[in-house]
Order: sequence, then C-alpha cells, then structure tokens
Amino acid sequence: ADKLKVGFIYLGPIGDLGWTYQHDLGRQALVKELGDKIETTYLENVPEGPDAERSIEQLVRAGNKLIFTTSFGYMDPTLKVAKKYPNVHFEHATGYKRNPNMSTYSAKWYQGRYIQGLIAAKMSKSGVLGYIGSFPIPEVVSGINATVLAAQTINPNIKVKIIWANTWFDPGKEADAAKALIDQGADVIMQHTDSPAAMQIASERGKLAFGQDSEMIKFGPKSQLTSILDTWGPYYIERVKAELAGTWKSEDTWGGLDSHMFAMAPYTNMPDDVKKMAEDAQAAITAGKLHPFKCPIVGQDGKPVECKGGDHLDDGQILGMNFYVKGIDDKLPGK
Amino acid sequence: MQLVLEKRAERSGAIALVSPMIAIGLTIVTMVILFAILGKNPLLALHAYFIAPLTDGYSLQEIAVKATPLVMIAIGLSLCYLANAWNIGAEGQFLIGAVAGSWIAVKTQGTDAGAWVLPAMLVLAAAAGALYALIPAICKVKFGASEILTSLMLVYVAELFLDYLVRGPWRDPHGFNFPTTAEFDPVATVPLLIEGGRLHLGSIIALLVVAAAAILLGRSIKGFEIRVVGAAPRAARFGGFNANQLIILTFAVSGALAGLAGIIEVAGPVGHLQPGISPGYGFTAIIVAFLGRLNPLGILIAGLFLALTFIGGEQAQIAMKIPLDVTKVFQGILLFYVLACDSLILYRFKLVFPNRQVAHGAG
Amino acid sequence: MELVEAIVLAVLAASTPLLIAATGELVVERSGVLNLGVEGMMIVGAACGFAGAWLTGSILIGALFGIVAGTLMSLVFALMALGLAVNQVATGLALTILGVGLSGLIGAGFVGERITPAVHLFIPVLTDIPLIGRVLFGEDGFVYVSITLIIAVWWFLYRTRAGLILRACGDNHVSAHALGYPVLRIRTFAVMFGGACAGLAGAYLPLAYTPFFIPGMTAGRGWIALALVVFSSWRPGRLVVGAYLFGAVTILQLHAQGWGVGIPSQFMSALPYLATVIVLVLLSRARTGGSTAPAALGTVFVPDR
Amino acid sequence: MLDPTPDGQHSGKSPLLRTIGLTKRYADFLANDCIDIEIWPREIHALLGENGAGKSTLVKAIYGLIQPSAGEIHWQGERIVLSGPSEARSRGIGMVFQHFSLFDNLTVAENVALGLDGKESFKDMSARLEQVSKTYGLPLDPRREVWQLSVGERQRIEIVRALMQDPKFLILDEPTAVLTPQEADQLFIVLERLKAEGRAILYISHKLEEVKRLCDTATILRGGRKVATCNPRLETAASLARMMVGGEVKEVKGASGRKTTLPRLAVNDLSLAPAEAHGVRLEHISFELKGGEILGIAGVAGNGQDELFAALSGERLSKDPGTVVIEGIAAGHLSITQRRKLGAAFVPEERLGHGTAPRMRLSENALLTGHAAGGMVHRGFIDTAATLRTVDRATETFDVRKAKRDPEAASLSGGNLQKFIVGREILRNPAVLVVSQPTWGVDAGAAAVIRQALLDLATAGAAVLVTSQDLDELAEIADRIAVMFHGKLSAPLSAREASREKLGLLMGGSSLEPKEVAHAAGA
Ligand SMILES: Nc1ncnc2c1ncn2[C@@H]1O[C@H](COP(=O)(O)OP(=O)(O)OP(=O)(O)O)[C@@H](O)[C@H]1O
Ligand SMILES: Nc1ncnc2c1ncn2[C@@H]1O[C@H](COP(=O)(O)OP(=O)(O)OP(=O)(O)O)[C@@H](O)[C@H]1O
Ligand SMILES: [Mg+2]
Ligand SMILES: [Mg+2]
Repeated sequence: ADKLKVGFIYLGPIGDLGWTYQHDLGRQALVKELGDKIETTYLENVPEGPDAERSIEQLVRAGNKLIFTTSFGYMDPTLKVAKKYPNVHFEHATGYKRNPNMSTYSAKWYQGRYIQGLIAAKMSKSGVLGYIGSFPIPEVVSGINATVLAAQTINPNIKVKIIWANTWFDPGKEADAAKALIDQGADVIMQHTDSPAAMQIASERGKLAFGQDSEMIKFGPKSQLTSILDTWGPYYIERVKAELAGTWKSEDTWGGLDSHMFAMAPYTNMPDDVKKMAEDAQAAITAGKLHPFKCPIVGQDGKPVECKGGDHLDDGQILGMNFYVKGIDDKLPGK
Repeated sequence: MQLVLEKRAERSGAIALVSPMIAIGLTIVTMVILFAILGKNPLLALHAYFIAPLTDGYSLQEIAVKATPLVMIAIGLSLCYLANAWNIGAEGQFLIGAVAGSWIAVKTQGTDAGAWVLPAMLVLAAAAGALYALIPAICKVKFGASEILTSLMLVYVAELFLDYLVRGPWRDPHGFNFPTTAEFDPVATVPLLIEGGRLHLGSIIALLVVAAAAILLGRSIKGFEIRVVGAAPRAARFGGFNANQLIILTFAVSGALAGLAGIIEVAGPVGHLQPGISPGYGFTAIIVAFLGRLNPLGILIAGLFLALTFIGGEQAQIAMKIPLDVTKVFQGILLFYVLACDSLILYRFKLVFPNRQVAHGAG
Repeated sequence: MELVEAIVLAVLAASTPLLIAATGELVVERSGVLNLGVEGMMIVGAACGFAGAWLTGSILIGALFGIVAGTLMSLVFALMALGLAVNQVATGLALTILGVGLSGLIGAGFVGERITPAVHLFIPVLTDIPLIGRVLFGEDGFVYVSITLIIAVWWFLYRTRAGLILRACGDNHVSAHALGYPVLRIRTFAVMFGGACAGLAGAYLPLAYTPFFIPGMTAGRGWIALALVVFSSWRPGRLVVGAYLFGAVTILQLHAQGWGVGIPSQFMSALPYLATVIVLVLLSRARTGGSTAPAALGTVFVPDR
Repeated sequence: MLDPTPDGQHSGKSPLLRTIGLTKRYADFLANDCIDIEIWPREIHALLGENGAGKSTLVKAIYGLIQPSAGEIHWQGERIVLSGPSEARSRGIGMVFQHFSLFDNLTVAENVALGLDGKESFKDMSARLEQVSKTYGLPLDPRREVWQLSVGERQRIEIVRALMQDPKFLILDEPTAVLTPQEADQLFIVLERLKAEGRAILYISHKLEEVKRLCDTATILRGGRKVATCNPRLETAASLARMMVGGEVKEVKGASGRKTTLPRLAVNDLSLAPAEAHGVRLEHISFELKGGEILGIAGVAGNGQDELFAALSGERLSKDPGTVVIEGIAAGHLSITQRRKLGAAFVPEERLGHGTAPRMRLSENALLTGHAAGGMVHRGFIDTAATLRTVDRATETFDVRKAKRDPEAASLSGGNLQKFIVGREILRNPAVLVVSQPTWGVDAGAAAVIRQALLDLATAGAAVLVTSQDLDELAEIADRIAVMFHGKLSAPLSAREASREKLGLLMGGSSLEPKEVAHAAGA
C-alpha cells in the first residue's frame, strides 16, 4: 500500500536551535520509528500571516493525510483548511480551536518552570532572578508566575527582574538583555526566547541559567541548571500510529510531565541536595501530587485569585493567564 | 581586457523588449547550476518552480492572491521611484493601514453595523497608510532627512505598534489572551470571488490600480510630471513642476496603496489582525517594482511572476526538499540580471584590450 | 559604579558591529558610491565567519572568512553599480536580498554548532583597575580593531594623498577623471573596503557576540549602520559618537525595563529607531547652507574613453 | 631642459609634438578624422573650429585622457602611447580644461595637489604654489575652498596647477571664455612669458581677434578634419571664419525702426539671497524692457546671471510680488507656469537637463513648457497629437535636423537642439522672452538662425532679454546692454556707446566715470 503522507508546517528555519528545531527532531524521531510506513514533508519558515493557509493547503494537495501545524498563529488557517478538507486530519500546536478533523496539542511547560523556580531560589545568592520574556502571552506569563510561586516557597523575598525582548529570536538582543539582567544583580537567568544567547552570556559571566526548548548545555557547560526540552517525538509517533490504525480522533492534548510532552534536561551544576529537591518536585508533579498553581494564589493587586479548579487554578485560567502574582514588582504589559 | 560602457545616442527600444527575456534566461542558467550544486535534478526543480504551478486552477488562484498585495504596493512604489523619491518603508505603511482599517472592524465587532463597514475600513486604511508615509516625506522636504532611512526605521516602529495593539488593547477577549483580535465580522471581510477558493475582491482592486497607474503615467500630465521630476529634476523645475510637492504626493499615494493592501490582506485572506500579517510584502514589492521596470503593466507581470516563484518555491520544497533560501537567492539573482540587462538599453558593452587598440562591440 | 562599567562594556560590545560596518560604508560614500547592501554583506559575513571559525577552530581565520565573504559580495555590487552603471539603490537592495538567501544556504550546515568566542584582553594589573580597567584593557579584539579602523580611516582621508584622491572622486568624478584618476577603480576599492568591513562586522556577531550562527542574526544592524553614516554627516569623529549613542539607547532601554519603568516594552523597543529618525531630522535641519554629503554620492559615472 | 632655439626658428629640428593621422571614433561618429598637427617649441599654436569641430577631442587625446582609435602621437621625435593624463604630465604636457576640473569642496592647495603627481610633500607643494603664483602674477589663497571663489580665480587655479608641473607644452582649451577682457589681457602676458621661456602652447579659442594678436600658427578644424594651417597674423577674422565654416557666414539683419511700446517686463529693486551655498546674491536689480526691444546682459559667467534667470522665470520666487512685473502684472510671487500664462517664455543656458529632459522625446519636451499655455492638455490628459504638431512646426520653421520625427532630446546635436528649444518658445508667440546664452556651443549657421529669430520676435513687438558672454553677439542684436557683476546690474548702455572697453571695465567690477553713467542713463 501507499505510505501515509505526514506533513509539517514550521514557523522558523529548521536550524533555529529552538522551537522549530525541536519539532523537526520530533519529526525525525517519527521517521525513525515508522519510516517504513510513512513519508514526511515539511515547509519551513512559513510566516503566520496570509501565506500559512496556502502552505497548509499545498501540503493537503500534495497528498498529506495528517498535518501538524506547529505554531499558535496557524490556528485560524488550519481551521479554515480543515473545514475545506474533512478527510484530512490536522494537528495544531498550542491553540484552542478544534474541529472534528482538527486536534490541538500543547504542553504544560509551567510545570517545568515551577521546578526551575525552586532551583533558582536555592541557587541564587543575590536573591534576584533575571527573566527574559519574548512576548507577554499567557504561556510566558504563566511561566513567570509558576517560577515566582515556586521561588517564594524557598525565599519569600525573592525578586524577579523581567525584560521583554519583543522577539522570539534575535540572539544579539537576547544577549544584551541577559547582560543587562546580570549587571542589575541577577545571578540566575531564565529565558522564554529561543536562542542560546542568554545561556552563552551567563556562561561567560560565570552565572547560572536555564535553557529553553532544547538542550543548551553546549552553550553553558558550567551554567545550565536544567532546560525544558520540547519532546514532540512520542506524541507525533502516537498520533501517526492512531492514524495508521484508523483510530485518529479529534482531541485536545495538553500534556505535562506525566505524558512526556516535555522533559527536563539533566539537573547539572547544582549541589546534590538541590538536585534531589528538583527531582522530588518533578516526581510529585508527574504523579499529580503537586500543582504549581495551588490555591490560594494572591494576585499582584493583593486580591486572591478565584480558584476555579478546586484546590488549584483550572486549565482555562492557566491557558489565558494575564496577571502577575504577588511579589512581582513590575507591570504586566498591556494591563 | 576591460569592460567599458559606451552611451547610446538613444535608448534602444528593441533591447528594452528583449532584455527581460535575456535576464530570465540567465537566471535560469544560474539556477540550473545552483540546483546541480545542491544535488537536485535541475529539470525537475525548474518544472516545480515554473511549470507545475501553472497547470492547475488552484495554484493559479493562489498566484493571484499572492500577487495582489505585491502589485498594489509596487505600483505605489514605482510612482515614488520614478519621481526619485525612495520609499523603502512600504512594509510599515502596509502595517499601519492594516491597523487603521482593523480599528473599525474591531470597534464594530458584534454590533449590527451594516455594509458601510468594509468601505470605511478601506478608506481609513488608505488614509492611514498615506499619513504614515508622509512622515518620511515631510522630514525629507522640510529638513532634508534621508527618506530611505527614515522610512525604513518607521517599519520597525509600525511592527512594534501593531504588536502592542494586538497584545494589549485589541486582544480578542475570548482568545485566551493570545495576540490577535477576534475574527472579523462578515461585513468587515473582503468578499471572495470564487466560492471555496481564496481569490478575493482585492485582486480586482489591484487590477484597477494597475489600469489607473497605466493611464496616469501614460496619458496624464501628472504622470508626465512624475516622470520628468525623476528623470531630469532641473528640467522639471523649469517646466513648472515642484519636486517637493511631488515627493509628498508620491509618498502619500504609495502609502495609501500599501495601506489599502494591508487592510485587504487582513480583512481578506487573514480575517483578523495579528502580528506577522506581512511576510515582507513591503520589501518584496520593491523587487517587483524594479522587475517590472517601474511600468504598471510590467509590475503586473513581475508581481505574478514573483508570486509564481513563491508558489513554485513551496512546491519545490514539498516535492524536492529544496530549501526556502534558494528561492531568495533566486529572487536576488533575477533582480541583478534584470538590472544588468537594462543597462544595455542605455549603453553598449565593449571589451577593450589596453595597448592594443582592438575593440569589438556587443549588444 | 560597577553597573556603570558594566553598561559601558555592554554598550561598547553592542556598538562595535555598527561602528565597523559604518566605517566601511563611510569610505564607500566618501568615494561617491551609495551601497545599500550592508545588511546583505553583513549576514553573509556572519555565516562565512562562523563557518571559517568552526572549520578551523580559529577566530582569526573566521574573521578573515567574514572579510573575504563581505568583499566578494561587494564585488558583485561593484560589477553592477560601477561596471554596468546600474542604479545604486536598486543594486544595494538586490544585494541584501541575495545576501539573506545565501547566508541561509551557507549557514544551514553550521546551525547548532558552537565555538569558543573571541577572548577578551587581559593585562594583569591594568585590566583590574576599577571602573576603567575592563573598558580600556579588557575588550575583545574586535573592539580594538573597530577603534583602530576608524582612526586609520580618519588619518587616511585627511592626512594622505590617497585619501585626498578618494575624497576628490566623491566630490566630482568628472574632474577626477579629467585629471587622470581611475575613478571607477578607486571606487571599486572603496566598495571592497566597505564590503570587507561589513563582512567583519557581520562576523563579529557569531564570533564574539553570541558564538553560534543562526539565520537572520544580523537583525537589521546593517540598516542602522547606513543611518549612522548619514547621522555622522560623513565625518569619522561623529560616526564614533553616533555608533556609541545608538548602542547606548539599545542597552539602556533594556536596563530601564529591568528597573521596571512601566512603559510598554514595545515602545521601549521602538526607541532606538525613533531616536534614529529624530536625530536624522535634527542633524539634517542643523545643516543649513549646503550639504556635507559627498557631492557625487549615488550618481552614475560612465567615463569617456 | 627647455629648447633653447630662438623665437620662430625651428627648421632642421623635430617638432615638440606631432600627431599623424590621429582619429577618434565615437560609435559611428568620427570626432577626429586623420588629423596631422605639429607643435614646435616657442610657438603659440591656435586650434580653431566651430563648435563640435573636434578641438577638445583632439587635445584630450594628446593629453592621454581618451585613447585615439587610430593614428600616432610623437613627442620629441619619439612615438608614444599615453596610458593617461599622469603620464602626459610626467612627460611635460600640461592642460587647462574647457570645463574646469576642480573640486568645489576641497581647498585650493588640495586642488593643485591633485593635479600634481605627489612626489613632494604637501608642505613643499604649498610653498611652491605661493611662489609660482607670485612669479606669474596669478594670486591665490591656498587655504580657501573652491566653491568660495569667483570664476576668474578658478581659472587661475587651473593655470597655476598646470604651471606647477613646469610643462614643456601647455594646452589651454578656451581659457578666455569666462574671463573679462582685462583678465584675458593678464593671461596673455603670462602666455607670452611662457613662450619666452621656451615652452610651446596650444591655444583653443573662438575669439579670432585675440588669436590674431597672440598666436604664431593656427590649425583649423572643420567637421573633425583639419582643413588648413596658416599664420593667423596674415589672415583677417573674416577669412579665418570662412575657413572654419566653409562658406560665408550669414549676416543677421535687424529690421530697422522697431516701435517701442509699453514696458512688457519690469524688474524693480530685486534682491535675492543665494539658493545654495555656492550661489551669488542678487542685489537691487532694476530695469525696464519695452515691447520691440532687445536688452542684452553681458558679464562673466558666475556673476549672478543664473540667479537672475531663475528669479525672472519663477524657478525661484521672491517674497515681494512687485519685484518682477510681466505685462503690467506683479509676478514676483508667481510660479513659472503662471508667468508663462502671462505670456512670458524662457530659454535657459543649459540645453540638456535644464531646457530639456535629455532622455525624453522632443514631443515630451514640447509638453515640458507647452503645458502651461493650453492646447496640449485637456482635463489633465495629454493631447499627444498636439505635442507632435509643435515638434513638426519647430522643425520646419527653424530647420531642426534630426534622424526621425520624434527622437530623444539627447540624440540631437547641440545646435539643432538649441533651435528646437528656441523654436518651441517662439512658436508660442510670447510677449516676453528671456534667453540665456542663446548660441553657446552652437555653430555659426545655427547661431545666425537663432539670432535672426530673436530679432524677428522683437520686431513683432515682444520684449526680449538676452544674457550672453559673447559681446559680439550682444553688439549684433541688442538695443541696450547692461553688465552683471557680483550680483549687481549696471545701468544699461545703448548699443552704440557700449564699447568693448567700457563693457570690459564693467565686467571686471570697476564702475564707469560718473558722468559717463549719467550720460548712458540719459540715452
Ligand atoms: N595644512 C594642511 N591643509 C590642508 N590639508 C592638509 C594640510 N596638511 C595636510 N593636509 C592633507 O593631507 C594630505 C597629505 O599631506 P602630506 O603632507 O602627508 O602629503 P604627502 O606626504 O605627499 O602624502 P604621501 O605620504 O601620501 O605621499 C594633503 O593632500 C591634504 O589633504
Ligand atoms: N563621448 C562622446 N561620445 C560621442 N560623441 C562625442 C563624445 N565626445 C564628443 N563627441 C562629439 O564629438 C564632436 C567633437 O566634440 P568636441 O568637444 O571635440 O568639439 P569642440 O571642437 O571642442 O567644440 P566646442 O567649441 O563646443 O568646445 C561633437 O560633435 C561631440 O558631440
Ligand atoms: Mg571643446
Ligand atoms: Mg566651446
């Protein structure tokens, strides 16, 4: 029989060392596992604007039956094409709109951020963390909040300085931001931008840092504490298997540590007790015993946040998070 | 041996016609070599680039969709360039037009506003694009600040402004705080021409713009004014034409067209306002303008041709895994060849051997 | 006080690629040529510079690769704009488009690799002087090169005969030709020097700033370099001021965010660009009574033979 | 060292420079066709010919600036192939260009340094510059930038620069075209002295009287060929002119008894700051011009003639409308188009790039000025047929020769293009015509046509203002002549009393005796 054709739409170049790179690693894992049954195709550097719809449709017309669109901005184009081609299945990353033939998938990175917050508070001597944000979208904001909530459990007076780079990707600017944070007293750098520039600067300055998306230890062998690794491979394999078996259904997958949607890079450059604390926290979160957004949570305005999910915030609140928790003395952009 | 140029007494009409063909021919030869270096079958690659997209209605439609904003912006730019006003910031004007038009869409969202919405959006977008283009124009006319650089700097500013709006005040309240406005209402959407396709009214508007520009430049005194000011500024002043006014005017028109293209793109193929609504249309349109030799009909052809390379580039990527960067190299090389061949219209190329006084002409 | 030193260090580093690229373009424009392809030459310089350093393990060789790549790109420009008398604005734009594509192709094989970045100078006692030690004696080689380069260019333009001839070509190519100076050859050398500088400036990014290569990593710095040349009104001294001023605005807006100034970050990010526009306007306005731009800038010259 | 042979005796020795069959071909046009010329030491050799005869081309080839297509150059008896001007200079050939080869934004010293080969230090060169300029009575301030200098001073830089090379052979291409008669006399003294020092000079000029006075030999070119070599002292100006033109030069006939009517153009106390750093300030200019009258404005180039033209045409506006009055209407604030609508027409000095757009067709160039008057534009649209009709009429009336019906302006020869431009304006029947250098660079035949047209226009009742550097031309057609100097305009003299000497003094900036001025004003 013909091989199943699986298509991917990438936002950046596959060599961006970050987001797209990890998705492509996922695709490669898929090829390795099911290479004899499937054939993959990708389009890189597809802007999120008007071209996206065409690119997706091109993949459909090239015979792809399952198509992964790997950035938030592809949500509406994917939906449009999905409605037009009901017999093709679509998987859209990080969005919230679905269709009978369109699933969504994302990861609960805030869980990893929580662990990072614990480590950071333990490791910081100055009590000041530096945080490089890309854009103030909920994913990034929830990451900052998870970090701060965790850090406060170790050091209630922890400070976090936030610089918005307003780009996912400009190594020079990310490096400048990391320098500015370090110069302002931060000794642990966290980033939610994609290049290893910040890690590199931390390493140069003898400070500690966390990677993002991928393993960045190469850029900071003495600096990387851990990194949140996007590991899309298992999910891609699972979904393609379902497609091959004819059991593919539209689903909303928001996987955490338990479902291996992401992983933590090895805990390095820290004393054993900190490492143990991190591993324990990871185990607790994986087992569902620890929720990073456990109530009560007090917002920046001093008022408690409504607890819609029982003893923790519910998924909707996290997915749409647009407030800072108490203890961050900065203003959330757009508020 | 040395290459020297010799001015022709008069521009060569024959060469003006064949030079784009020569340029395309040379580009294809170069690309064949590049494909061979990359280890791809050149014939298949050329087929994917140039032939495959022309063989089905879907691709033809997509070519038109892609060419629409390019042609519309390039027409405006060509007016500027003909008048020797260097607007490099069409990308910014595109974005500001999109923002301004979207303002109406956002404000009327969910209300029972009627059919006036879309026309109002188009008008406002054009006006905003024009106003934004006027900033560098006025800086140039009043203070002599280089319009090339100011217009370019304003692109970055426009990008960040758009970003601020969709991440802040205009964010879709039901969109989980993602940086986009809500999907525009039907009254705020550019109608499609073919049910189920993507071809939209914008393409018709682009054609009208081309026709208007052709008439303006070919038949009207204003068009003549634009051409004289660019070709011989001092003669233009002698003719009673004011170069400064024309800088203002051409910048405003090109800004308006870019702004219009912006809102059409947002209210058409995209359907809502978000960052990244332009994959560099404003910059690609500069290539289109020069490829089309600053001539409206030429720009229409160049826009369609460049759109073809985008669609073809994608198909080559799918079918043969040819990296997207190849398409960019290809566009750069094409532009080089077109510019070089156009030099033949004004000059004869000669090879000269120093000390021996032997020479032979070419072209 | 340490913060001041740190900020100065960051500003120097951020300004260096701008200064190097702008120095090259200053010489190009002084000879009467407008090459808008700086961004394209820079990004190819970045890709080739990284490739060179990665393949050989030597930053120096990497820098040489960057220089050669930038020079080769500039030769394409020279062939078009000088040899074939093509409009310089269009040629420069085409060069940028080509450069972006080429750098992607060249760099594709090196993405994800890292190198050891250029080392910083260390002179035991001097570098340890508080406040100024690291600023003066603790930079990487590129910083010293950039400063040497601009001083050398100043000396060349105003103190040597060759510099005088180059300025003469930018002032009036017809006269220079009539006196027997090979205008096009001189301009070609100037363009090549500009290309070499742009290549070096591009190479600075992956060799010293962030020691890895990523497509598009120049992120518009070539355009800023062009703006700086206008800003400087073609004077080397003012170019230094302009480059460091721009670097300072870039860095200080990040610090302002870290201090929590509370202005939307997009506006902060837009600041350097707005500042450039405003400064361009103010400078152009202050320049009454004739322009200081080289009189022949950007005009086509086809000599009679 | 220099040849010690006494004056005029060169028998038995080889010439200093000799060309054999020198030919220069541009595309399919022969600018120089097999020219043989001999230059001997201690000789001032004139090179004569109409515009476009090939004089500049020949000397550029001798100076190594262009490569001849065929033929040989012999220098001191030896065949040479020059690689470029610097080789020519090193062999002892110096040149002063027809169009200055100076750099406006560099200093005098730097300009001079650029013309030398840089073997001495800048300091030594500067010292020598002061010494040379003193020796020859050509004062210069080495530190000033060229744009600040007058035309005469610029000419001096060119000459001093050439002299500093200590040339054996000096080429001067129309050096007196921009000098006052007095400045020219000063130059002749220098040239005589150079000759006495044993150097040879090749001297290009259109001023035949001065050639007769100065030169030992004359070579005459016509249409790229050498037609004669003669001793100019034994010829008359008319016989030299005949050789240049190849026939009699037509006399221009002014109709006698033209009627003077009301003033059609008046300028009242016009002052205008320079538009650019290098420009001239116009100061208190006043004159009145009646219908049927031709007013000539003489003066050395660069004394404000361009600025006056811009102010009259409306390319530059003045704040006070009353400064320029056209047909009784204050027009100082009106644009050039509005002034054209009042009946004014203008012909600028520069044909290509100012009077016409070089790369546009004649019909488009007809539209360039014709759009103001009506008939060519209807509701914003161009009537192409009407523009072509103008081209045809100008072609017929003024005998414009061209290869096809509607070619690009740049493809016409200078004289023919000038005829077209003048024709384009005269066909509109202007009430006022302002012409700048109407026959500059135009051959004698075409010049006669153009001058006749101006006279005819005045006869028909128009007011004509002619700016020219050619005093003979003004004497031929003008009723009154005023002189422009440093942005000021002298009181007009009637053509009868405007002797060369008087005009020369005015052109050099000296004012006439008060009683003479009063006398002139009373005329
Ligand atoms: N006093 C000055 N005034 C103006 N310009 C000067 C002055 N001194 C030096 N210069 C500039 O410096 C240039 C070179 O001067 P310098 O005396 O070094 O010449 P040089 O020794 O002949 O040069 P080279 O070393 O190249 O042979 C001059 O051409 C000029 O542009
Ligand atoms: N580069 C060129 N290409 C084509 N034709 C040229 C070129 N240079 C000169 N000519 C033509 O050669 C002819 C001779 O020109 P040249 O400048 O030698 O004349 P001239 O005798 O010096 O005239 P003038 O008295 O006006 O200075 C002219 O018809 C001119 O148009
Ligand atoms: Mg001449
Ligand atoms: Mg002449």
